[in-house]
Amino acid sequence: MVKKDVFLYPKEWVTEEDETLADSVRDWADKEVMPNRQEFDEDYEDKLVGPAMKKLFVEIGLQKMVWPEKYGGEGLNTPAVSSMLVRVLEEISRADSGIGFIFANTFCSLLPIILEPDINDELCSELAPLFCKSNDIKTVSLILPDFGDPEIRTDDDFYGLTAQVTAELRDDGVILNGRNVRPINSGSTANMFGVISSAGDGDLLYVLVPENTSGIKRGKTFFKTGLNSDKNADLSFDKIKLPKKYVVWKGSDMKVIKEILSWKALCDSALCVGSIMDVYETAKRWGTDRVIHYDQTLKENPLVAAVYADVSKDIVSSRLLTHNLARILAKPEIYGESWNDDVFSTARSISLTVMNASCEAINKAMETMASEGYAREGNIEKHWRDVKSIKNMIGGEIPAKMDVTRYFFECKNI
Amino acid sequence: MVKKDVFLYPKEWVTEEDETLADSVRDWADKEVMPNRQEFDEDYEDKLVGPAMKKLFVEIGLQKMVWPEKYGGEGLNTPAVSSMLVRVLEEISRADSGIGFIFANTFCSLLPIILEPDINDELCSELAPLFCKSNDIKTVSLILPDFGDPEIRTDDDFYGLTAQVTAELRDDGVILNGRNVRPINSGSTANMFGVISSAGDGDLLYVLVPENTSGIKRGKTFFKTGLNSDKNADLSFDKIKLPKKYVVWKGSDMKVIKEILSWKALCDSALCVGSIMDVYETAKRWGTDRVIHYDQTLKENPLVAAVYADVSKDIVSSRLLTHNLARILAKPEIYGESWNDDVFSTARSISLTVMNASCEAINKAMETMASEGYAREGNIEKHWRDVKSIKNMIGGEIPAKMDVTRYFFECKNI
Amino acid sequence: MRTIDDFTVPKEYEAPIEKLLKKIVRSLVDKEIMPYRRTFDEEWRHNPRIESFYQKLFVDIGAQRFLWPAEYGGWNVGGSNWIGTAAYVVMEEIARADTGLAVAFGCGIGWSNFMIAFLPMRRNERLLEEISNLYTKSDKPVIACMAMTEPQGGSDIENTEIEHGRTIQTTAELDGNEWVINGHKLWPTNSAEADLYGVICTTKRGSTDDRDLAVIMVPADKPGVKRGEPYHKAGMAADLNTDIWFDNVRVPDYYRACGPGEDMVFFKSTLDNIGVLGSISYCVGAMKNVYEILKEYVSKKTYHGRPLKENDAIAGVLSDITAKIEASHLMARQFARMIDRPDQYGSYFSSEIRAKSRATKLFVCERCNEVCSEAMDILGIHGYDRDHDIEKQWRDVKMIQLWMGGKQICEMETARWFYECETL
Amino acid sequence: MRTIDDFTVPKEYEAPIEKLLKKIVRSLVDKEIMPYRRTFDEEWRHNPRIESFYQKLFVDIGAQRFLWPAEYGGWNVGGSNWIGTAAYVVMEEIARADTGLAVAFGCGIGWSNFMIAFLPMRRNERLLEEISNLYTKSDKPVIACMAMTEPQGGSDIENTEIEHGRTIQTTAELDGNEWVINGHKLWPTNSAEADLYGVICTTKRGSTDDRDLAVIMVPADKPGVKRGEPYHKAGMAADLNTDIWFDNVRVPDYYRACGPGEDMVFFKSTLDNIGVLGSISYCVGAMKNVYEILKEYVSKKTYHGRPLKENDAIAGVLSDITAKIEASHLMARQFARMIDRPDQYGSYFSSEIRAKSRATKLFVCERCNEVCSEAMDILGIHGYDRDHDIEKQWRDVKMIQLWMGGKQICEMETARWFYECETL
Repeated sequence: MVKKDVFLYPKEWVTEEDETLADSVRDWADKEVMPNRQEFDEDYEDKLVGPAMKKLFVEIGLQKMVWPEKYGGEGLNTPAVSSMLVRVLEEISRADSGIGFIFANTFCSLLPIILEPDINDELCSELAPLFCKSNDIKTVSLILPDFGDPEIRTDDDFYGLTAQVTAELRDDGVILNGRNVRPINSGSTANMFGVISSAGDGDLLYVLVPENTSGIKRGKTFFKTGLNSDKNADLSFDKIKLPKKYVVWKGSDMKVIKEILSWKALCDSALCVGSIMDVYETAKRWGTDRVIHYDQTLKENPLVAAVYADVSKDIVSSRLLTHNLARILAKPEIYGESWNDDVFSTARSISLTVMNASCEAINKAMETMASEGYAREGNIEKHWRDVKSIKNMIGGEIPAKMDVTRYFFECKNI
Repeated sequence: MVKKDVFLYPKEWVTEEDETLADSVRDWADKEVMPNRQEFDEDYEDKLVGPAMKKLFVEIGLQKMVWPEKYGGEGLNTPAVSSMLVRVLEEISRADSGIGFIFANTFCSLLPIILEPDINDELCSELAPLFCKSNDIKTVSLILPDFGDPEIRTDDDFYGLTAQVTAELRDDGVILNGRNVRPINSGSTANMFGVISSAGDGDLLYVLVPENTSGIKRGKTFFKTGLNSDKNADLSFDKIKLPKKYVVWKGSDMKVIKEILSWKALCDSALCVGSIMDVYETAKRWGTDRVIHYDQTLKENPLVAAVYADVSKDIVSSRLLTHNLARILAKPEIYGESWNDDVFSTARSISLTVMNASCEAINKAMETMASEGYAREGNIEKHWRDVKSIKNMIGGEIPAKMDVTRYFFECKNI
Repeated sequence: MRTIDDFTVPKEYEAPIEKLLKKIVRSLVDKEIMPYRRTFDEEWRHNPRIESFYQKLFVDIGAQRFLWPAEYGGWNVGGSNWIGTAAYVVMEEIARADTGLAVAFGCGIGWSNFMIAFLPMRRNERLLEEISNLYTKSDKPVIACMAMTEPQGGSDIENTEIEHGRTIQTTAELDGNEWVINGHKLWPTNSAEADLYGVICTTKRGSTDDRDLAVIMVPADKPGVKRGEPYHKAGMAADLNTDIWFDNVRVPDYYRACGPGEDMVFFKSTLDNIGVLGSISYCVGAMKNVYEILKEYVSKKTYHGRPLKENDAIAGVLSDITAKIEASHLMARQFARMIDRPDQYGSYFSSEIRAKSRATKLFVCERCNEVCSEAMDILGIHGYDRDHDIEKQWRDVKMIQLWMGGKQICEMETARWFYECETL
Repeated sequence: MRTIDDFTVPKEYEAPIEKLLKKIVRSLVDKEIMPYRRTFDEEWRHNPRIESFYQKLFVDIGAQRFLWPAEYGGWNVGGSNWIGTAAYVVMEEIARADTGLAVAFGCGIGWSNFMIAFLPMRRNERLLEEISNLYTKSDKPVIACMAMTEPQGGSDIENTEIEHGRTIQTTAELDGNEWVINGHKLWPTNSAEADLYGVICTTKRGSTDDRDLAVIMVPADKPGVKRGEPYHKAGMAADLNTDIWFDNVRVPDYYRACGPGEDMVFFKSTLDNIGVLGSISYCVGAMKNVYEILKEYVSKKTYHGRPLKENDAIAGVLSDITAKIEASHLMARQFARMIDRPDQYGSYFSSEIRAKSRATKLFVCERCNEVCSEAMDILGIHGYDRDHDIEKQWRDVKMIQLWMGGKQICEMETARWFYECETL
């Protein structure tokens, strides 16, 4: 097994507690996922994923940690949680990115109510028990703006993208509407939905929607490229009605969306890093055991070694960049708030760089393994599918690129 | 002018003194180079480069700074100098990478005698006055192993590369021999040469060679792609004889070579970052002033904006990675010594990543400027040539890649 | 409206029945495969729809009679000077729907018959007659499989120029008038369902003499042939790969394809000519399919209130994709032509054709991976669902790059010829 | 030993005199340019060697009589159905030595005569006769220049499908039987040394009516024509670019090339056909030169005690380079063929040919930049010195990608046709 610091990272920024937690997540992964992870992909009956997740979410207690202490959580609800988050997601993703993806998006969806200094006391006191006291897995499904569809809506709500849900604010509450709504994660299973919706007057809303709200319909879990531990499905919101307290945020300045996306960029990057570190382990084992030309160890072949260099470079950079982003988010007093344009653009930039480098690294590692790179049993192709899926869930490469340029080149219309 | 922190970097690691020095280098660049930098490239008679360099090296005093205090320097000769180095090289390279390249390689050549804790007192006391008391520019030319040439030597001295110079150690000194020797920098002008040579018995030597040693012949300054403030020429060493004290290091463990290359990786990366930050400024100005489609600002065109996103991403990552490498070198107690294989491979990895990203960023920025990207007056094509030249001086991309893989994949023969 | 037929076809290279072939195959796959291909991934152990497709294509349309010499009941297309182009076109059309099916088709009917019948060497009439009858007289699909890769050695077996069969572990010993075969092969296309194996083996382990390499035909129903369960892969579920073990399998001596020395030529040609022609046709077929799906998506979905394709940045990606398809298609068509016309381009056994075939595979596979990946990225959060089939093509085509020794052997073969390298 | 002639030539597309042309031009450049090209960069203000080369190529060998109709003293190659291929071959050979010279040649004799003489529209006999005499009767090189780009507007002028000349600031007003021209152009090839300018101007500023675009011939010695000093560039020093100002320049009314509407067709064809054919030929010529230089270097210099080319990792890069050259060359030859045979591929004024020409330029330029860059990286610390000429090609070829509206317009033209975009 690869030592956790073969690829250097700024250890000064990671606390001992962070490392201890990461170690226990690594133990969990080795015990609960690694032995049969090839089967996680087709675990349609949830015989493997659910029990493993439960150990991580409930027993190790990830889902409780990020809630404020006063509401029963463990108080890791400050920006400084970022480095812990990275180490933990690295370790989860090493074994199964899909599980990490569910946790990451759940965390990002809850951010606007749990993160210091802007704690939403009303919702925390209502919702914290659900996550902190339950013995079941609790997740939130994130619903972001998407490309428009002429048969539904094509409004320009978020820099050219269209909110998938519309909101009507009334005195006594809010009414949400949407069909063919595509969540980022957990459409089939989530206990709550974090929904960006459009009020139609230029304002956007971020609404937390409990699963039992009447009028929500979930589609069939669909087959997808990767992240298969996450069960996703399209949704429809048919005039669902919620009390006003669930409207976490309303505004035209995109603040909450940018905050969520900055943190999501961190989580996505960490997931990618975890994946490629495992790919590195597998490729190294293969390159060491495999013999070509009768007596040459595969990894000693210069052409293969050149490919390994590309893989290594991508991991070195991706890991460092991800930990830097964690630091940037951890220290708003030095680097600014997560929703500030410079931090938001930097976060989007880093996540794009890390995702692309990760896709490339896995792609190349596969190429040194011949058909084994393509077989499920080779344990590489799953990462290849998972990381590509994480990249897809950024919501289109071009919109993400525009988020980068908008700040650095001070553009107004892109 | 771009603010120095438009592209975020870990400010916590850069001291106020570092920033102050960087600010004065920026002033120098704005005053001494920027107004006529297009002419620096063809300044064959040294009417511009020399005077500007003198201000930087002597008046601002860069060449004195890195020497130990007790020998007349300013005592910035600890590993912690790395962040200052990065900020200073960024600022120099923004104006002219060639000048930064000379300083960087001079510093790297001197490292083995000046850097705490391994100060070479004998040579420091002899050489420090030359650099600290002189009113002239003082530089060292670095001579590293290269590909072999069947007409000269093809021995495998440094992981497949061949030392360009051979050394014969005698009781009374050392004799160096070499023809068609290609230095990394300053072959025409250096006051001293830092030479990796082969003793033929498996040992390599690092020898500092004063320019006035008899038997040294300099070839004609040759034309090259970029870095034209640096005047380079091939050399021959015809049985030159030196006292033993100039043999700074001898061994078979490559320690000093790796130390030099790790620091050179840092300097090269910082130079690239300085260049691309200036390219960013220029491209942004162009994209803001230029109008297409009658009334569209160029930068608001989505296709151009997508290219700008790639440029921005490359700068975001390159700068962060470079500052991380500075930190890794600054803190051997956390990350290990610069010649350790993990640090050496990480340094080579980061410099390759940064160089490639920088070449790519400039290449793409050029593509948004049509013919202006290609004209000298556009102030972009010089960076394009300079950065590509810096990459060439890494000594071949494949050998550099092998340096990365050797550690991460534990290879023995590549 | 522009369609996949608007990529440039070199008119001078068109095969006489090319348009007709295209039409027949396209209409078959549009009906039989397109509506169902999304389910193939879950049916990787057994897929009844594929069997029905084979029946239609191989038997009803008659593809398995296509190549054979007329004297053995075939249509003699294998002997025409447009066989390369015709085969290319058919495989590209199938690959548009499913590259796994295309390779199963290509390997299933392509190599064995074509090679034995038409290679300009000793014609093994007795074997030819037996095999041709198998194909031309059967009313069931006949599936062949070329078994080369072994558990160790990377691409050593495919690396004939350097290894000359030295690392082959599967042995053939002559015992009277029978070959006795022992060994373990894995991964070949159709391995889990073939009726007939062409087994690459050695008559002398460790030998670097080309004459010791043997290609021996082994019917799947011979005693001692054992095969494993299909592998579970990233994609390309329609091609069933598995392990095959040969445990003292006995076949008549004339089941050796051509004989000492010539078997090596046969084997090389399988890789350099047919193998590459197939690989690039699958890539181009998949890319063209990606183009048509993508075009529909970018014409419908909106960004800034207008169709995606009207956004300059997205159009930029679309055009890079297009240029890559155009280039790959032209390069592929040129290669098919070079197979068709040895009078113009030299024997297809030459080191030149080998090098160029590998350069072509190297280049086209790489572009194909890029095209599928870039297209997937355009789709955003819909890129990873089965509904758009682009993710399917992305998963499927990676395999093409990896097989036949993968990317590295393409690089070595190319460099060896163009730079006269001697030790790669 | 393999040479640059071993890249695949589609035999079916070879021009009748192709081999002869290649031989003549190659021997001329090997003698006149190759030994001296390293000095061109420092001679960017004035280069006497180029003048002598022009004299030999244009006059002594007769290249400037090559294209013209026989009735005007030319050799009528412009009217043959292999003009595209022949022109391609000549330009590729010159570009192998120096792309700057190749573009100076291509623009110098290529566009004006070919267009006016052979476009299937109103033939402007009076102008044709005058210009043809200029070329066929002169014993000095005659250099033409197409002046299109202006200080503002990016690639708007080249973006004819969207802008229809709307942004052109250079005006032509009819005053009696004379055109009066006013405006400022910059950057065109040969601008600092041309004898004859083809000026893209508008008869009505801001108009989007194609009929208001005019191509008017302006001899350089007319009063009111003023030009600047040559630009100092990253490379391509042999092509002298500068500013040209037209200050109430008067020419006879029949100096307008073809007339309203037809001038736009003429202009588009200059870009889509000749411009692209030239651009890709220069790229391929440069790449082939990189191949031959690189091959020598990697055969000589050593790594791990053996020639660089015997190191698998370096061979991997060599083969990527090779595959890119092979692909680019084939794509280029196909495009030349499409110019030669409108009977097979449709009129070269069609939107299809425009789109495909841009896709080809986009693709080939990109590969060319990569090839030069990768080759330079292999050379290590020798990559950046003038001695190996690869750094020269690297610097030079970037220009090809940037001109004629650059990369973006290629992307837009490609996407527009293949995806039916309407507003790009």
